[in-house]
Formats: sequence, structure tokens, C-alpha cells
Amino acid sequence: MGGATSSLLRTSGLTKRFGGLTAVSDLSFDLRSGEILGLIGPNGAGKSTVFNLISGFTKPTAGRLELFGRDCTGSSALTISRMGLVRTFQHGSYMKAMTVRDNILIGTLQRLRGPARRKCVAETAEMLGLTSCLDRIAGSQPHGIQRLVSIAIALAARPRVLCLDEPLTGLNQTEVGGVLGVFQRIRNEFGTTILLVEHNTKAVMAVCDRIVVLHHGQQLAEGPPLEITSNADVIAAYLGPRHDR
Amino acid sequence: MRRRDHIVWLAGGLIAVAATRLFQDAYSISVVNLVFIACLFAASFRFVMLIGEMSFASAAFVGVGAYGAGVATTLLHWPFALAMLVGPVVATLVSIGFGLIVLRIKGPYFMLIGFAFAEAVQIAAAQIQVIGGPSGMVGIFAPRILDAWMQSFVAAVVVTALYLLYRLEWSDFGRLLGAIQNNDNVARTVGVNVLGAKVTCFAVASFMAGLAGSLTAFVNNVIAPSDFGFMLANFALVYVKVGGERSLFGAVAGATVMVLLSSYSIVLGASNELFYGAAIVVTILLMPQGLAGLVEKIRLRLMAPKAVRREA
Amino acid sequence: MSRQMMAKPLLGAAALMVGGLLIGGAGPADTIRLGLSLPLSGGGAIWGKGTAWMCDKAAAQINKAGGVNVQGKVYKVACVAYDNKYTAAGGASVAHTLLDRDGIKYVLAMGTAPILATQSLTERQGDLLFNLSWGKATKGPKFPLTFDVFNSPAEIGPAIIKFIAKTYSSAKTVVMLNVDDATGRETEAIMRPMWKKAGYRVLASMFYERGTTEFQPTALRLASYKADIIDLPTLPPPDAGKVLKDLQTLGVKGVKILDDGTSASAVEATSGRSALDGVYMGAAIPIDGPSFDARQRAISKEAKAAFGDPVNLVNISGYDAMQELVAGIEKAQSLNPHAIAKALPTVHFKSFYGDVGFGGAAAYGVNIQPLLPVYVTQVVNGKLVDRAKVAVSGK
Amino acid sequence: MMSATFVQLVIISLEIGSVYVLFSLGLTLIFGIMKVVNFAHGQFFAVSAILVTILVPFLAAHGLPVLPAYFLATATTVAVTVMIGWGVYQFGLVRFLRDMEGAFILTLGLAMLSDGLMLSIFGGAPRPEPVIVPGTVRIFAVAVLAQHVVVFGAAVCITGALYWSMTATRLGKALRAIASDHEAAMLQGIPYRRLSRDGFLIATALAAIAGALMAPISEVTPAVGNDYLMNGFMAVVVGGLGSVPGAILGAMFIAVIEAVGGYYVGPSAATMAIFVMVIVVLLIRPRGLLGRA
Repeated sequence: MGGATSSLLRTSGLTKRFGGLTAVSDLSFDLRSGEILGLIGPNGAGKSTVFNLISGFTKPTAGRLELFGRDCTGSSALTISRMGLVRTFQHGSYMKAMTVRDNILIGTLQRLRGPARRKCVAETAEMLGLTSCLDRIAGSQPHGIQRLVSIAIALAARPRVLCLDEPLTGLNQTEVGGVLGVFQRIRNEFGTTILLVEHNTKAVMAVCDRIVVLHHGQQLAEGPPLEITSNADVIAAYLGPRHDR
Repeated sequence: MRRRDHIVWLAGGLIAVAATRLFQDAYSISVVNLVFIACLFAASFRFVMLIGEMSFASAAFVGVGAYGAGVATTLLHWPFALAMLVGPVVATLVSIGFGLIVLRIKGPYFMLIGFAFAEAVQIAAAQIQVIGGPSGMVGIFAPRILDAWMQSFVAAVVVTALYLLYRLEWSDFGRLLGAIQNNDNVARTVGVNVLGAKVTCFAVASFMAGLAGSLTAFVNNVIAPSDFGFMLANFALVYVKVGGERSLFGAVAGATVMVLLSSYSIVLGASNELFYGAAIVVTILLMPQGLAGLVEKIRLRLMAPKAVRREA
Repeated sequence: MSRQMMAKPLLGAAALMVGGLLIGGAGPADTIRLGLSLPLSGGGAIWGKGTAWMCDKAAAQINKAGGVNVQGKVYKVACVAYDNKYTAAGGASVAHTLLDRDGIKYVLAMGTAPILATQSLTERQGDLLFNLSWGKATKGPKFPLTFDVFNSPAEIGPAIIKFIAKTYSSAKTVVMLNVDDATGRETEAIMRPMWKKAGYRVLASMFYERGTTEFQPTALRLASYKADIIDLPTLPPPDAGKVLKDLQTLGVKGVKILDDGTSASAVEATSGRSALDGVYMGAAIPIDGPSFDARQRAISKEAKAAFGDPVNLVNISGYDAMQELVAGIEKAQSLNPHAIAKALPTVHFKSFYGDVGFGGAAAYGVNIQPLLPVYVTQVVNGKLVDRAKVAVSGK
Repeated sequence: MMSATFVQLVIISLEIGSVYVLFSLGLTLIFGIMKVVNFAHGQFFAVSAILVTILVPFLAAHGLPVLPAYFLATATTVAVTVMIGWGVYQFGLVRFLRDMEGAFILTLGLAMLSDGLMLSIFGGAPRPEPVIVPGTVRIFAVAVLAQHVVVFGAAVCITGALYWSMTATRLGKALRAIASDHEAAMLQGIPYRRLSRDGFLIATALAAIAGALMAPISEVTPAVGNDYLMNGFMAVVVGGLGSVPGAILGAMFIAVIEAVGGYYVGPSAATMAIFVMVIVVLLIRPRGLLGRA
């Protein structure tokens, strides 16, 4: 698998209802190999639910989820992560009480054995610029480092698809720039496909190849950044009158 | 673990086992045995705490270990080594089945289901007449050749078991357990079988609890269901907390101190419960991080430059 | 987490361990000590405390009367009581402390599980054990250094059944309820065959877990058999009280027996007076009755003030064990447990009940049982009334 | 005959259930608010029961009729027990809010300490129980102790009052907010520490009231609280920790097993069945029947 345009992840009619509330409704989109896809939408648009659905943490009420060409509807989080889709969580996707080194090590456990693990930890840390703080306790590090640690753990598993849930929250301008650079390097060096959920629209516009816009659990638009910024529905629902911010 | 750690363990273990030769009178020997067994049980209890859970079911696994030794020795007349191991092995198997079901539950629910399990096993054991019913089993003796060496044998078994637990804790598996305690979802998202890891941890701890039970049976020669109620696990938690749960040595120190305290407090007759309870309350209030926390504090105090000390 | 700091806690622990072992030790050389392994905490504490108090009472009397004379040397006596928590493990700890640390050679132990643990040491190490358990499993020729101190169901049962047969000739059926522990199981194993042998039909024999708080379903089930006799051999007073109260509410008639019931007042505390009325007891002491004198009544009064219960079959064992021991020592003129054990079956000693000798070969195969009288009593308006005093045969 | 037994078992279940409800309410409240398991809950119960058995005869001896004596004794007892609870909270538990291990050990130590203290102060003998409401009542031709009816009524009233105050009063709403998400509650300016103290004291008062109510029908010894504790644990765990309706449901669940099992299979098997059924329920609903995820 894996031609430049082949689809790694495909949802068709994905729907999730909690009691009377429909969190995600009839969502269909493709994640193509090698791209960085942005998933945006205002608060409560159902982004996190989508993430939980495609990573197997929640089961869909209806619809179909296809991963690497296989039907994965209803598969467990473990199965999906073992197939090569790794996600982070919005609130702290790392282990506070452990060292940065041990944090990253957890990402290697399933895939590697023996000394290869240590090597992978070093490489991953190097790539994200975490080498100097490997022996510090993760919880004591600045917020920006903690975000990177979360990404590093996921990356250490060398996923084919990396799903990042708001990885830029709480970072300052400089840090955001650095992390965006990291995304691109991840894609370029490891060929990892990235699905990015973000609030920071500007950053999403800058880094993503394509964007899917969610609104009230429904798919509002899909397309390259330029197209999205000019989409009337999106402007009305999400970007607001000042879409050039 | 680094090479140095292995050497320290080897030396420390040898010293600990050799030190048991200093105790030759029957009473000291009995206390030394109790201390070592309590250390093992506390370490076993703490091993489950690595994944952030408290397993009061472990009292039942100590019981399974003890009854394994009892049945193998007095009913089946199996050789000693087999009798030592049959209980722990059965405890491990049972714990795998039990763990696969209940380790999906977390926190207070897991803790209280452990209580229920310990109670249920205790009542069940009392119903089975072959193993002595509520009266329990008598005459569980180690081979005569061990008579003069029992305390050293117990020490050797316990030190070896502690060493294995320590190695596991400082292995990548141990780090995984820490990660599960911290944030099990992260482990799950990078492809780790979290339930499998938890069950493995539980099974290892239950093997060690069973081993503590086997040793108990051979040391006391007599066992009864009432010995293995949930209070036993309560005490293991006390040992771990009094010593300090952050390190295996905390559990060991806590078990040692509290068993000595309880052996001493026997002489208080009716006031022993009062005294022991007060000791627990005072310790947990004055040393929330346990003895290990206290040692750490003193160490920092001694090592800190004056300026820092003034600040503190 | 620092891995290098392991040495310090280890060293500290070792120091504590050595320190702990140095504490304690032997008493004065001219004192004969009787070790007591008793439940002093939890639900059984009342028994343990009473027994310890009665032992002290006997020791005080013996010392006041001049102590014990062994080959011209005069010894004082004393009791040393530790808490066995009613468990085997607790019993083992106490046994080690009494025998190995304190160097005591004579022990009175209460509760089947602790006794088993104690006995495995005493018989091996050559110490004397006074056995305070309801069952038979720990008594007999296999245990040459173990002696009984009180009437257990093997003695009480026949006396009660004989009395019931005489008094209620039309009664034919029995239901039994026992606590589900060693005491209950062993007692049931003695009592059930006895009822059968006497020609009664045992319709059901049930057990309940210690710590049960609600007895209404059990009472309902007991009532459903409509048996002539409801036998509750081993129920502790509060449990007996609840069962009797619930039976009364259900309007159950039947003859109710607490074979091992030791104290009317303790049961009445929970049952209330009317539910206890007419109930028979096999182990209570009708201290106000004609069988006892002012001296005994005074002790009972003192006991009641000290720990809340009058003298009863169990706590008198503390008194009698000390008297048995002293009589054995004086007869053997030796402190050696083997010599004492040899002498004991032939001695007479000053039991709380009066002068008694040993027998029991019929029940246990050896003469290890002091031939104490069995009092069958009935509770009438809150008072114990003597219904029969049966001397245990001395074969 | 069959139906008479059925009625009897229903009534027994309700009686037993009301006893367990009274005991469990405090446990579940403490868990909901402080996220700790109170091992010493039974000791508050026992202290209260013992004090009532002392105070009622004392007051009666001073000429008070039995009912006023009982009410006065209960009020005094609850006050004393709550004061003890305040001390326990202020000097101990306050350091272990949301720390299940620490709080568990502290309360375990306290339970042992207080067992020892009570034994040496009050002795181990069962205390004579005051007769407050004598006699029996007939319900559907089944005789029931009047005192049991009182306990049942009290359980209904107390549970209703607690439920009402949790949903309608400001304190109750704040306590519920804390129970569901203490961080969010704190962000909204709810003083967590003060309220968790209040919650603990309410729970202590509930234990004390339960002890006073049970004194006339249960045994009264220092050890009595420990006997109720295990079934109390099982009730709150089955119902869902922290949930008041859950505690009621859980208590009834345990009571029905105890009554029906005790009658048809025997008491020992019923005790065993309780533990097994609790395990089974938790396997199907890991957070109890009414617990929230």
C-alpha cells in the first residue's frame, strides 16, 4: 500500500450519538498517504469525538471506518494503535511523574526489543530537540516541552498515521513555529501521515495540505486551505467576519 | 539496573541471609521469619500499587499459597520444593483469571472487589472439610534438614524474590507499569496491551503473595482460613505506607518496623490493638511519605547548603 | 527516585530488628508463670479478658496462701496474658512469645485455631498446654502434654440431652444452628450424633458466618421446621440474643437450648428479658443457686464489676488452669512439664467449683478431663435457675 | 403458605435493607465528596450505639420517660459523635482529601485505636439495650418488631431528607458539584475544604443516628461497627460509590440476597452469595448499578 494518493484512513457515514445528542453525524472523509490533514471546527463541533472514533476509544453508532484498506469499524483502541494509528490527547498525553526518557521509551515498547529501544529514544529526542532534558521529570518541564514529550511518545511508536489532538494549545508564537517545523520534518523524514485537530486556525492554514471543517457534528467543507478560507459556509459558521486574522 | 546495583544486591542479600545466623533462639528465629515474610508480602502488595491499584485480594493469594503448601505436604506428601511452589503457581493461575476480569475496573471499585474476593475465598476455604474447614491444617513441616536453617532459608527465598521484583520494577516492564499508573491511555495509544500488562503485574505479585503464604505455612506449621482475611492485606498496605511506597526498600523497612512493633506490642496484652492502631495513626500523620520520606528529608537537610536550609 | 540510598533503610531496619529482639525476657526466677493465649481484642475480647482476670484471681489467692512448695523451695505464681486475636497466626505469635521468649513452660490457650498453633509447639518442645476449646480434635492420647480445663460439649451434651429427655418426653425433633467456625463445626460434630443416639430426629443443622448482623431469615428458616427443640450450641451471646428475639417475634414455641451459653445477662442484653425466658443453658453458672457459697458469689460480683460479665464456664478456666497447674506441680514436686503431666491425672485440685479429680478416658481415651459438675440451668425472669447438676462420670 | 413466606421475606428484606441503608449513606457521602473510603465509619456507629445504651438508663433513672430520654440521649450522642468526627477531620483526614491510600490507612489505624479504647472504657460485654418502642406490629398478618418499623420509617425519612437536601439546598448542591467534579467546583468558587468538612460531619452524624436507631435492635458491643462495615462497603459498591440512590439500591440488593438466600439456602451460603453477587454485578457494571463513569 501507500502510493502518494492512496487513502490510509477513510470514514464513511460515521455517526456517534450519546443518548439524544448527536455528536458526529454522517462524517465521510479521506486521509491520504503522506499528507497533513487539518480537522477544525468551533468548540463542541465534535472534533474530539471524531478522534475517539477513529482511534477506537469510542464505538460509532453508525457508519464505517476503514484503516489501511481494512474495515476497522468497532475495533479496539489496542488493535487500531497496533495497526499503526497513534493519537495524542488534548489534556496531557504523557506521564507526569516519569522522566522524559522513560516517557519516550513507552512509545517504543510494542515495536522494539532490547538496545534498539534506547536508540529509538535517542533519535526521537534528537528530532524534537528534547535531548538536553531526557533525564528530567516530565511534569516539571515547561509547557512547551511537555507538548513535545507527548508528540515524542507517539512518534517513538513510528506510526503510519499520527493523530494530534490540539498539540499547540498553550504554546507561544515561537514555540508554535518550532512545533510546526517538527510536523513537517516528521512527515518528510518518516513519511508519517498526520491528522491534526487544532484551534489555532492560522497554524493549521500554514501547515496543512488539506482541511476538513466540522460544525455541529457535521462536515461543513473539505479542501485545501485557500479553498477553505474562501468557502462561504465556513466563513459564516466558523471563521467569522474577520477571516484574515 | 546498573552493574553496581546487582553487586549491591548480591552483597546485601548475602549479608541479610548471613545475619539470620546471629539469631539462634527460637523466639528470635520466629520473629525474623515473620519479618522476612512480611517484607515479601509488602513488596508484593506494592508491586500492584505500581499500576496504581490496591489489591486486597492478595490476602486470599497468601492463603492459596499457604494451603497449597499444606495440602501438598500433609495430604499429598509431595517433596518440599514442589510443596513450596504449588501454592504460588495456583495463586498465579487464579490471579490471571481473576485479573483478566476485574482489572478492567479501577480505583476504589477494584479495591472493594478485592475485599469481596478475600472474604469469599476465606468463607469458601472454611467450607471445605478436606482441608480442615474452619479449623485449618496442622503439621505442615519443612524437612528436618532445614530445622536449624529455616530462618536462613526464609531469608534467602525472600531476598531472591525481592531482587526479582526490584529487577522487574527497574526494567522497561516496570516503567510500563509506572506509565499505566500515570496515564494508561497513552500506553494504549502506542500499541501496548494495557490489560495484559496489568494482569502480568497482578500475576507476578500474586505469585509472590503465594510464596509468602507457602513460607507462612512452613514457619507456623498451622494455618487456618481466619489467618487470611482482608486484615492481612490491610497490614500489607500499612507496611508499604509506613515505609514509604516510592521505593521497594520503603516497603521492606515498613514491614520490618511494623512487625517488630507488633511482636513487641504483644506484651501489652489487651492494649496491643490500641497501641498498634495509635502507631499507625501517628506514623501516617507525622510521616505522610513514610520512613523513606523521612530519610530523604534528613538527607536533603544534611546535604543542603545553609542558605537553602534557612529558606526551608 | 534514588537507587543508591538503599543501604540506609536496610541498616536502620537491621538495627531496629536487633533492638526489638533484645526487649522483653524472663521474669523473676522464683515465680511460676502460666502463659495465657487469649483473644483480647475483637468480639472475643470479653472471654479473654475474663479468663485473664480469673487467672489473676487464682494467682493472688495462691500467693496469699503461701505460694507453691516444690522440694522445699517456695514459688510465687503469676499469669501472663497475650492477645492471640483468635487466629492461628496470632496463636503462633503468642506461643513463640510465651514459650520461646519469656521461657514459660505452661500455657492456657483459648480457641481451636490458636490452640492448634500453640499445640504444635508445646507438644514438640515439651511444654504443658491447658486446652480451652469446645472440640475434641486437640485432645487425646496423641497429645500427652495437653489437658482440658473445662466442660466442653462432650460433657455438657449428655447432661442436657438426658435432662431434656426426662423433662420433655414428647419432644422428638431437633434443629441446630451453629456459628461457622472451628468451635461451631467441632461442637456440631459432637452434638448432632448425641441427639441422634438419644433417639431424636435432627431435621436440620445450619451454620452462619461470624460477623452476621441480621438473623431474621435464619430465624424464619429455623421456625419453618417446626421442631420440638431448637438447639443453639455455640452462639455468642449477642447472636443468641438476636436469634431468640427473632424467634419470639415469629412466635416460635419449642424448647430452646444454648448448650454453651455462659451468661444469661449477656444474652439478655440483646434479646430482652421475655425472649430469653425459659431458655436452657449448659455452660452458665447458677451462682446465686444452692450449689455455690458466699466466697464464690463474691468473686463473681467482683468479676462482673471488673469486666462486665459474671463468672462463667469459660472464664473460670483461667482460675482452674492455675489451680490445676499448682496441684500438678505440688504432686509431682517438680517444675518439669513431663513430670507434671504424669502427675495430673491422679491429682485433686481446688477448682472454682470445689475439690475435683481427673477422668475423661471414656470421651478422650485418656484421663485429661477435670471432673467438674455440669449445671443445666433455665432462665426464668432473667434469673438462672438450677434445673440439674450432673456430676461427670470419672471413668 | 407460599405467599405468607413471600410476604415475610419481603418484610425482612425491607427491614434489613433499611438498616444497611442507614449505615451506607454516610459511607457513600464521604466517598462522593472526599474520594476516600472511611474504614472507621463503623466506629462512629458503635460509639453512638454504646452512648445511647448508657444515656437512656441514666436519664430514665433521673425520672425522664423513656421516649424523651431516648430523644435527648440521641441528640447528645449525635453531638458528641460529630465532635469526635470534627476532631478526626481537622487533625487527620483534612490532610488526605482525595488520597485514597493515605485516608484508608489513617482510618484503619483510627478504627483499631478506637476499638482498643472502647474495649478498655466500656468493656467487651454486650450492653443491655433500651426498649424504646416495645412489642410487635402486625403487617399483612406478619408479626414485626415495632422497633424495626421505627427504624424503617426513620430510614425512609432520613434518606428522603438527605435526598431533598442534596438536590434543593445550597449546601447540597455544592456537595454534589464537588462530588461530580471538584476542580470545576473549586473554579466556581466553591470552598472545597470547608464543604468536604461539612460533608464528613454530615456523614458522621448519619452514622451516629444509625447507631442510636440500631441500639435497641442490634447488639451493642465495641466490635459491632466492624460487622456492619463489610456489608456497608458491598452496598455502596454495588449501588455506585458516591451515589445516594445507589446506596439505597445496593443496600436493598444485599438485603434481598441475605433474606432470600438465608431462608432458602442457609445463612452461611447467603453470606458467600453476597460477595459473589457483588463481584458479578461489578463485572457487568464496573461502576455499580447507579455509578457514573
